[in-house]
Amino acid sequence: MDTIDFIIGKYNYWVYIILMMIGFYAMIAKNNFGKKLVGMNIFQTAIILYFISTASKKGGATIPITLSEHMGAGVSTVNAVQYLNPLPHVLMLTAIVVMVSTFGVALAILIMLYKKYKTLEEDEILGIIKAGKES
Amino acid sequence: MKEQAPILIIAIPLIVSFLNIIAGLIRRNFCYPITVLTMLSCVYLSFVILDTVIETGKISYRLGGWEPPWGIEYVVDHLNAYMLVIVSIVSFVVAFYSKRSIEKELHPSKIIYFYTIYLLLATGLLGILVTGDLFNLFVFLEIASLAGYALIAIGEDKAPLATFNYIIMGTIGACFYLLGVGYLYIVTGSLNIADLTRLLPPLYESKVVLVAFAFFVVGVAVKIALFPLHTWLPDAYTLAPSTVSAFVSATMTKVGAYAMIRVMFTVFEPSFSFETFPTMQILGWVASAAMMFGCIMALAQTDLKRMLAYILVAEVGYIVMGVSVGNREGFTGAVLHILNDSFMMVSLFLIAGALMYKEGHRNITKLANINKKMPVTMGCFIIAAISMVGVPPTAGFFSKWYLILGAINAQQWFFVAFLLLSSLMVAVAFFRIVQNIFFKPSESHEGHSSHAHEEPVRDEVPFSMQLPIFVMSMSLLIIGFFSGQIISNVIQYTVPKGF
Amino acid sequence: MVKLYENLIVQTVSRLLIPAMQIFGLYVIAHGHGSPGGGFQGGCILGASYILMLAAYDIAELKRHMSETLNTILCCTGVLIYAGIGLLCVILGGNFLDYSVLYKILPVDPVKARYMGMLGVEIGVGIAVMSVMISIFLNIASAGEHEGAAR
Amino acid sequence: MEIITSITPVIIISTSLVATFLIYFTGEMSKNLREAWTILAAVIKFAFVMSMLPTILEGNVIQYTLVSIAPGLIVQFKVDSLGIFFAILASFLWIITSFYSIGYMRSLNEHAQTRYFCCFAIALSATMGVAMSGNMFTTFLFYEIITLCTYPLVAHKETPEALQGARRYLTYLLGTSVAFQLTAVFLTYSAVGTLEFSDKGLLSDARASGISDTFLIITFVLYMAGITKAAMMPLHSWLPAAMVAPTPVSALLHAVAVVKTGVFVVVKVVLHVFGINLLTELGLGTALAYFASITIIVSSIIALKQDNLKRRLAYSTVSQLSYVILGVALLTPSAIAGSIMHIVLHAFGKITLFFTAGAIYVAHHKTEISQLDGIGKKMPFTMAAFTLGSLSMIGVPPLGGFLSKWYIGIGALEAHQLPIILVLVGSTILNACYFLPIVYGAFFKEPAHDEHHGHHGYNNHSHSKHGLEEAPALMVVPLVLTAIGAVALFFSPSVFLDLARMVVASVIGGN
Repeated sequence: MDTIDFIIGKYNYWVYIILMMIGFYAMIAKNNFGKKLVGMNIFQTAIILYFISTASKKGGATIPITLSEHMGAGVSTVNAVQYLNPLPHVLMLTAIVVMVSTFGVALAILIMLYKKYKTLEEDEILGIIKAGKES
Repeated sequence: MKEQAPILIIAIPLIVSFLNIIAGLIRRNFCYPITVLTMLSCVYLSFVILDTVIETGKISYRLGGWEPPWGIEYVVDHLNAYMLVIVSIVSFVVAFYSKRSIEKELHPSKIIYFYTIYLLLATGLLGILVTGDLFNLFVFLEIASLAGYALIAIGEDKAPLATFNYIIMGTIGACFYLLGVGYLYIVTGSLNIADLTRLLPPLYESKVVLVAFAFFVVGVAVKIALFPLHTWLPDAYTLAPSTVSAFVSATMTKVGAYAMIRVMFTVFEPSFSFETFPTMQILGWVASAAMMFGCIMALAQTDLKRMLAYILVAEVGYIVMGVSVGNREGFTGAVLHILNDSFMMVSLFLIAGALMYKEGHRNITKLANINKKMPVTMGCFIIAAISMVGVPPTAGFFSKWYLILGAINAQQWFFVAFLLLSSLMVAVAFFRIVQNIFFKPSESHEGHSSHAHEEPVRDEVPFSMQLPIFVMSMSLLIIGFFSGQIISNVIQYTVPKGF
Repeated sequence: MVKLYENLIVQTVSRLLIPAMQIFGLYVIAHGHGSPGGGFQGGCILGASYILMLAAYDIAELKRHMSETLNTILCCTGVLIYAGIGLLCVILGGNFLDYSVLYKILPVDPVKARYMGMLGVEIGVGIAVMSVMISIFLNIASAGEHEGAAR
Repeated sequence: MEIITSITPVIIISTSLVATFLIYFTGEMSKNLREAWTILAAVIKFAFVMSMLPTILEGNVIQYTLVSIAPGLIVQFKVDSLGIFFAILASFLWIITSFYSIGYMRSLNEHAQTRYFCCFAIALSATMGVAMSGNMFTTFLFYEIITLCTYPLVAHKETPEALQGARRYLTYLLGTSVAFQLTAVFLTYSAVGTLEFSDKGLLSDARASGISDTFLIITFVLYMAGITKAAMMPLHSWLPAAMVAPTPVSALLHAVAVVKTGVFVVVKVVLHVFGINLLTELGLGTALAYFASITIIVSSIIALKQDNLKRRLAYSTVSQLSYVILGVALLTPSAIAGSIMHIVLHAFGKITLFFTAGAIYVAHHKTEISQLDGIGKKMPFTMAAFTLGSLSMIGVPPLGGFLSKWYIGIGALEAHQLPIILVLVGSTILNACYFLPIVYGAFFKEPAHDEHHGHHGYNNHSHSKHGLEEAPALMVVPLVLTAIGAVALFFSPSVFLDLARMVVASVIGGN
C-alpha cells in the first residue's frame, strides 16, 4: 500500500519524470533532427511542469491578485495561505522565453541544414559529408 | 558611477546591442566603432569594480531596490571582479580585432547582426559573473549560450550541424542546471546565493540537496565541455568564424568554470562538496582523463583550430583538476589558470584567424616559411605556444606550478604525473607546428648556400588584427611576472574558507 | 513559401478576429502590473494576431502592415524602452529599475511612479515580444528566403 | 662573507639580450654590423663578469632579486665562487667563438645568419643566468630557455637529418626536464618550502624535519634524470644527434655552454641543494659516482668506433662530462676541486678540438676521420692545436687536463674508492686510443690517393699549390688561442684554482 501511496500521492512528480525521460530519450537516441528538437521541447516542458507543480497548494488556493482594487477596501492584500506561490510561475515565464528562443534558433538551424542537405536524418547527413570529403 | 557599475556593465552592452541594429540600418560602418567603444567602457567599468572590491570588499547591488532574498541581488566579490576583468578585456580585444576578419569571412549583410549578437554574448557572460541569484544565473547562461549558438552557426560550411549538436547538448546542460535550481528551491524556498549559503548547511543530509548538487555539477560540466561531455566543442569551435572561436573559447568555458566554482564553494560549502560527495575522486579523475584525451586528440589534428579546440578540452581539465584537489594551492592554480588560459586561447585563436585571413586555410602542414611572411604574428604564436606548454617565465608556467603543488599537497601523485605528461604532449603538438613553420623548406627553397631562391615577401595582417595579437601575447609575459601580485591582491581572497 | 489560399471563411473570420485580438493584447499588456498578464503574454497575443494574418493571407499582406525594417526597429525599440527606463532610474539616482525615483520627472508620488515605471517596462517588453514572435515566424515560415532576411 | 646587492648580474644577462634585438633589427641590413654587435656584446659581457671577480675573491657574494613572482617563485641572482667560475669560462669563450663563428659562417656562406647570431646571443644570456642563479627556480627558468633557443641552432641546416637530430635534441632535453626535473623541483619545494640555494644544502635539514629517506632518494634520482644536459647514460643520445649543428655551435654550446650548464646544475644540486652531509648519509654520492664511471667507460668505448670526427668528439664529451659528475659525487674536497677544475679544463680542450673539426670542414670539406690522413701537412697550425687539445683530454702533463684528473684521483683515494682509480686509468687509456690515431694519421700517414680526387671540385684553385691549405685566419687564430689556453692553464691555473678552492671551502666549511 505504501508504494501505491508513494506513487499516487506524488503523481505530479512521476508525470514530470516520465515526460522528461521521454524527451531525453528522443534527444539522445533519435536519428531525425526534427524529432530531437521535439524531444528537447518535451524535456523542457517537463521541467516547467515540475516547477509549476511545486507551487501548487491543496485546498483551493488561487492566483495572487491584489483584490483590494476590485473588491473594495478592507480586504487584506496579503493572505499567503490563499495564494499559490507565484515565484515558480514567474521563473517559468522566463524559462519559457528561454525555451522559445532556443527553439527558434534550433529551428532556424534545422532549416539551414535542410536546405543544404535536403534531409534531416543524421546518418544521411553524415553520409553526405563523408562522401563530400572523399570526392 | 561606482555604485552603479555592476548594473552598467551589463546594461550598456545590452542597450548598445539593440542600438547597433538601428545604427546598422542607417550605415553599416557604424557597428564596429560602437561595439569597440562599448567593450572599452566595459573594460573601464570592470576595472572600477575590481578597484572597489579590492578596497572595500564585497559589493552588493539591489536590482530595483528590493531587499536581497526577495529581489534580485548582484554580488561582486574578488572572484567575480577578477573574472569580469578577464572577460571584458577579452571581449574588447576580440571586438577590436574583428573588423577585417569578419569582413573577410562573413557575408556583408550579416555584419550588423554579428555585432548585435556579439554584444549580447558579452552581456550574457558578464551577467553570469555579476549576478548573485541562481535563477538569474541560468537566464544569463542561456543568453550567452543562445548568442553563442547563433554566432557559431554563421561560420563555415558544416557549422550548422555542429551548432545543432551544441544546442542539444547545451540545452541538456542548462535544463539540468535548472532542475538543480528547482530542487534547491523546494527545500529552501530561496534562490539567492548568499541566502542559500546560510540556509543549506542544516539540510546537507537531505537527498534532495545531494541530487541538486549532482544536477548542478553535471549541468555545468556540459557547458564547460568537461571530458566525457565535451563532444560538441571541437566541431563547434573549429567551424565558427575565427573571431567567434577566439571569443567563445576564451570566455565561455571559463565563465562556466566560474559557475562551477560558485556552486561548489559558495552555494555549498567545501565541506559538503568534498565530504558528502566523492567530488575529488570523480572530478579529479574525469579531469585527468580530459587532459589526456584532449592532448592525445590534439596530436592527431592537422587543422590548427581543431587542435586548439582539443587543447581547450585539456585546459578545462586543468581547471577542474585544480578545483577538485581541494586545497589552497590547487584552487589558486585553477583560478590563475582561468586567466592564463583565456589569454593564451585568445592569442592562439586570433593567430589562427590571421592565418585564415592571409592564407585562407589553417592546415598546419602547409605553413612552411610563413614566418617570413608574417614575422610578428609568428613570433607571437611562439610566445603563446611556449606559455601553453608552460615554460617559465611565461604565464602558463605559474598556474601549472600551483596546480601541481596542489596535487602534491593532496598526495595525488597520479594527477601530478598526468599534469606533466599532458604538458609534454602539448609541447609536442606545438612543436610540430613550429617545425613546420620555421624549418620545413618550402618548394621554392633551393638548398642552403644559394641566394637564388625568392625570399617570401613580408605580408602581415592589417594593423587592427596585428595589434590585438601582439598585445595579447605580450601580456602573457607580463602576467607571468605579475602573477605574484595577482595572487596576493585578488586570488587569495577568492579561496574558500574551508581550505 | 506559404501558399496563398483564397479561403473566404478563414479570411473573413480573421479580419474580424485580428482587431479583437489586438485590443485584447493591449489590454493584457496594460494590466500586467495589477493582474495576471503583462508584457510577455500581451506581446504574444499581439504577435499571434499578425501570425494569423500571415496564415490567412500571405507574407505580402503581412508586410503591407508590418515591414521587415519596421519589425526590426520595433524589436529594438521595445528592448530600448525597457532598458532605457532602467537606466533612467539610474540617472535619477536610484538603482536600476528602481521605478520609485521616477516621481522626480512624473507628476505623481513615488508609489504611483512605480506603477508608471512598470507599465512603461511592460509596454517595452510587449513590443519586443510581439516583433520577435513575428520575426521568428516570418523567418521560419519563409525558410529564410524573404527579402531582408539575414542571408 | 658579505652579501652585496648589485645589479651587475642583470646587466650581464641583458647585454646579450640587447645585442639580440640589435642583431635582429639591423642584421639584415649589414653583415658587419651584425657581427660587430655580437663581438661588442661579448666583450662587454666579459668585462662585467670580470668586474665582479675581485669582490668574489674577497669572499663576498653578490646578490640581486630581480622579481618576486610568487612565494617560492623568485627570480634571484646570487653570484658566488662557483657561479662566477662558470660565468668567466662561458663569457670568455664566447668572445673567441664569436670570431670563429664569423669566419665559419662567412666561409660557408650560410643562410639565416641573423637567426643564428640571435639565438647564440640568447643562449649565452641564459647560460649566464644559470651560472648566476640564486635559486632552483631561476636555474630551471634559464635552463629551459637554453633548450628552446638552441633548438634553432641545431636545426640550422634545415635538412631532414638536421631536423631529426634537432627533434631528438628537443625531445630529450625538454621532455626530461619537464617530466623529471620539474617534478624534483616541486618535491623540493613541497618538502622545505623554499628553493634558495645554500652552501650547506637546501635540503640539509629536511631529514631532521621528518622527510623520509625514500622521498629524498626519489627527488635525487629525479634531479639526475631530469638534468639531461649533463649527458649521463642512458640519456646521452641527444648529444651525438646534436652534432648536425654547425661546428661553432657544437664547439661553444655542446662543449661548453649547454653541456656545462648540465654538469654545473648537477654540481649545484649535489652541493647546494642536497649538500655533502645529506648525500653522504644517504650514500647517494657513491652510487652517483659509480653511475658516472659506467658512462665514462662505455661512452669511451663507443667513441672508439666512430668514424665521424664530430661524433667521436661528442662521445668523448659524454665521457668527459661524467668526470665532473664523478668528481663531485665523491664528495671529498680534492675531488670537488678537481671536478670544478675539469669544467674549465675540458672546455678549453674540447672547444679546441671542435674548432679544428670545423676548420677542417671549411678548408677541405672533410668530416670523417678516415679522410684525415696526411692533413697535418696542409693544416699544420690546426692539427698542432688538435694535438694539444687531445693531449689535454688524455691528461698528459704539461697540459691542463692533467690537473683535474690528478685532483679527482686524489679525491678518490681520500674517499677510499679504489675502483674509481681504475676507472680513471682505464678511461685515460681509452682516450689515448681514440685520439692518438687521428694525430698519428694526420701527421705521419700519406693521404689516400683516390680521396684526393674525390674532393677535386672543392679546392680547385688551391689544390695545385700543394702547400698550406689552412682555414681562414678568423678561424685558425681562435683555435690556436684556445689550445694555448689549455697549456697555459696547467702552468697558471691560479684564478680558477682559487675559485675552486673557495667553493670547496664554502661547502665543507659550512658544516
